[in-house]
Amino acid sequence: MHIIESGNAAAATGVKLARAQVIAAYPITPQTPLTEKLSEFVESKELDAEYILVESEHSAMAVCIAASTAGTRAFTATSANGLLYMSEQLHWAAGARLPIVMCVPNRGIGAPWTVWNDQQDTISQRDVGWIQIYANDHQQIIDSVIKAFRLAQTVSIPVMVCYDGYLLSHTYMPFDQPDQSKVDSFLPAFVPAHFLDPENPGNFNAITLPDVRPNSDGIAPGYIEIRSNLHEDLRAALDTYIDIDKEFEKEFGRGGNPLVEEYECDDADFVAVCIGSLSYQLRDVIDIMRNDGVKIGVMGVQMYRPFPDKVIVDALSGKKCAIVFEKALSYGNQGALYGDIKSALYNSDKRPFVHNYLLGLGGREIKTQQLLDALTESCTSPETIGDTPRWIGLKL
Amino acid sequence: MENKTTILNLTEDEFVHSGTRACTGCGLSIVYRMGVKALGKDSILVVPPSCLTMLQGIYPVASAKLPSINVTFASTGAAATGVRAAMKALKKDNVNVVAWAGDGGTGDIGIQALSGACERGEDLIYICYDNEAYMNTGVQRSGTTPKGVLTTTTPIVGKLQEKKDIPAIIAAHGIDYVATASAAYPLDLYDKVKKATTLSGTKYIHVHTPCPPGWSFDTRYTIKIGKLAIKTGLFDLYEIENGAFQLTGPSKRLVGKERKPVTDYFNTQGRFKSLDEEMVKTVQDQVDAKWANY
Amino acid sequence: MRKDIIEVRWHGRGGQGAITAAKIVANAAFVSGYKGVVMAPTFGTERRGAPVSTSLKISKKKIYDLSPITTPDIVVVLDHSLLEEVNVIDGLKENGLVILNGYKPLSEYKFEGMRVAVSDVTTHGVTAGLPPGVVNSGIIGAFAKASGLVDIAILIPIIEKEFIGKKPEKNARAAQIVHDNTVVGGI
Amino acid sequence: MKTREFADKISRSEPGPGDGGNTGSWRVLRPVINLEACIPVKLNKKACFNCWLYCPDCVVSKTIPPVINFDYCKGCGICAEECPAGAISMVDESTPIEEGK
Repeated sequence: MHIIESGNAAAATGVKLARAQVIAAYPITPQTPLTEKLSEFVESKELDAEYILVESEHSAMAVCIAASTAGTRAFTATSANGLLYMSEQLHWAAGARLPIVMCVPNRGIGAPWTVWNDQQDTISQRDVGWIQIYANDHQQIIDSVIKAFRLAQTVSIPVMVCYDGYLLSHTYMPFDQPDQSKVDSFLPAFVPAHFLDPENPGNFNAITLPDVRPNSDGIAPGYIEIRSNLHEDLRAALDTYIDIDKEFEKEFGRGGNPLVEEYECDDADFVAVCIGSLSYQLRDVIDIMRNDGVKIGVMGVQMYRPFPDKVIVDALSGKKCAIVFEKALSYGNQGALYGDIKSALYNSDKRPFVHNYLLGLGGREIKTQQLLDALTESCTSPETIGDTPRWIGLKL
Repeated sequence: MENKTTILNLTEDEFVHSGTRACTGCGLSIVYRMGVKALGKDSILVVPPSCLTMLQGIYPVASAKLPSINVTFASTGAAATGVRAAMKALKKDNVNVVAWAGDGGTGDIGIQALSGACERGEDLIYICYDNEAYMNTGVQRSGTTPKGVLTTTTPIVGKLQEKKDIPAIIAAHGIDYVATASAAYPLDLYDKVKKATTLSGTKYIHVHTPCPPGWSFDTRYTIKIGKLAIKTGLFDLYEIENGAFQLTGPSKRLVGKERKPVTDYFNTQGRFKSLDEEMVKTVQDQVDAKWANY
Repeated sequence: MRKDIIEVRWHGRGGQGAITAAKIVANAAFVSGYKGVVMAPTFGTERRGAPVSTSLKISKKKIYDLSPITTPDIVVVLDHSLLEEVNVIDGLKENGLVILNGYKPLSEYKFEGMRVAVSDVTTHGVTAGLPPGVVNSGIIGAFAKASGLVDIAILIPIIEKEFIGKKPEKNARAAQIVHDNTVVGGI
Repeated sequence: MKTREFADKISRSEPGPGDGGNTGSWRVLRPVINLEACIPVKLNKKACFNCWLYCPDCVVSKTIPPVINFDYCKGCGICAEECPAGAISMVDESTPIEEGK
């Protein structure tokens, strides 16, 4: 059934349909309406979950880590500084291989304070060992949350479902709510191989030595093996997610582009690339430019970690220029996505020029005309790359 | 306390294997051994970084026969909350959820998460073993290091500030059970932990825990020195049940009697050697004033 | 930039329910066949009593641009007093429509080159049995009448559903009364 | 993911003795019980057992006579210090162990 609700409500509804068992959250703009909605679901008994209103984001993730280790499906949500406050815990959750799902309505980071959208929060947490999925509209938010729980427990790696703060979290648009019974068959109950169990005691996350150590079954891995496993399994999660998405599409009729979403890219000479709702806003610009005879398309990167490098290289090899728009950067270097894309393209013998634009930080409005101007410039002189990254919309 | 446990009827069941990495003469080892005896099999431990992390063993060997989760330093109270939430969600009502942290993990970096858990009234037992400094990292001062104590970060004149009164801070949350105990009185500790397993809500037990290397004394004196802390009236054993304070056991028996001078305690440990007469007198006066109110 | 999108900007005060009104219209538009509907409140911290605005974009096709409205086709003003505080017609397209909660006759409101619709939503709300000051359900009636985008018959059940537990019938009645008493003129 | 496979991907320890190795090698001094002075031995009934109670490393048995597990005894001397009968003495580790004592 279609409803018109906010992006945060879409996320909360996804969590409800996924039957999260333990939820912990601490309020932060623009995440708050999501946690409020979950409170409503729990108090009205629409969702049978333990809901812990913790005293910090660090504790929110602690609750999830412990609850997940104890064998329950755990969820939390945060934004911006809240995400950074739990950064230590993010590494922990990934290293402990816990299938926690977290929603992050993206927001800029202080100082100075901003409550508005950019993506510096999650992009800065790209190296914590979590899977990062970005949704571009409300339908993708609710679907991604459900798929995220399935993916997380399939590969035993936590998943962040990210979506632009305000632009998606607080806007209202129609989306379809999947049937509970269908979700139940798509997402089986979480039954971990090991959990905190008095009948089968074990000590989780104990100190691990630099080297391997003998145990009763042979040899127990050292830290480096455990971490290498995490990395390998993250890489394998790309294919796992494709399979999960296929299954989701079969059941619910939506999906098919889980890693990157391409628009008008097939015959394009130029491809704009970005993460999040901006990739949708760019579609209108692409239409205008196509009307003027420019062969251009746009690619939205939906899974950012693990990085879908093969898909991206396939999509961009042979193009004249890829133009990467970003609402976050690796300070002192360049846009994070830009760096990743260039690195992925290094081995391609048909690699395009790659440009980088930074824009929209702290919620600065992104005007269609600005995107049009930037793309026009890049398409006119794709070989000019010396001055990237370029900033859009700086006024002083 | 009713039905006090004695050495003779104390269970022989051990939940800790021999051969741990704990230091020779470790006070925590005694506290841990007694605590888990009292908790019994159906318990889940939540442990932040501390000497206990080492004591519980390096992967893949666990020294205790209880399920345990190691968590980040600041998150103990919240992680225990998460275990309890999971137990509720899974309808496993008979499990003791037990957070077990050092004094720094409790009163310094961990106080926010612990305070949150107390305020929410989470059904868990929180045991703080107080060895009065960061011992696992090599004896740095903590909030609970007493005034005047030499540590590696207060190496010459000693700590300038008073010991933070963690049990009082926790009691101020209005939780139903706060108790202090000592490694030197394992049966008293056992009974308090046992009692905590029978109560609902948040239970907090603060255990004074001598540390031979950190306090600079010979390993054989762990119990002696622990007892001296009580007998001098420096560290008091008490319970606060539903807001009602009462001294217990050895501390209760001290009321109205002459206590040993604090110097008897100070003289046993290298960590007090920078104390001058004036400081000792100040401490003695503080202890006397405190006891005048008991 | 897309020509197929109807842009509606709602002006109200924090706490007045402009978002709810826009959401109800969004629902009605969706039910009426507009598959592209995006409603976006002012991004930031809403404070009670302060002027706020909400964007509503309506199209037959999916809408991709989530940026705030700068050149609306329609502006809806929930509070007459905002006229002195906010330039409500800022960016309003030529021949645009201003829908106004006002107690004065239509001829008193002059917006050069714009169409104007006026109804005394505050008074009609009281007539419908609502406490004074509840105007967000009523103004929807004026919107239906003046814009012609959504039918009042489609709106009524959606209003009743949105206001469950908050006087649904009276809110629906207010919308109907306002609808029947909206005067459209201007230009 | 299979159970075994998953187990290799996380740090989860299973209970067992001697994580710290045979910690008996840490000893500088060795506790020796003088059975003639040991209270439960003298009384030939369950009594005292302070050595068992206070041992940090669970290496003393609650038996008559108490038996010390020298594989793991770290030689702290707490048992000697807390024995009310003074029946335990700490001797240099290099002293040969007398059979039957």
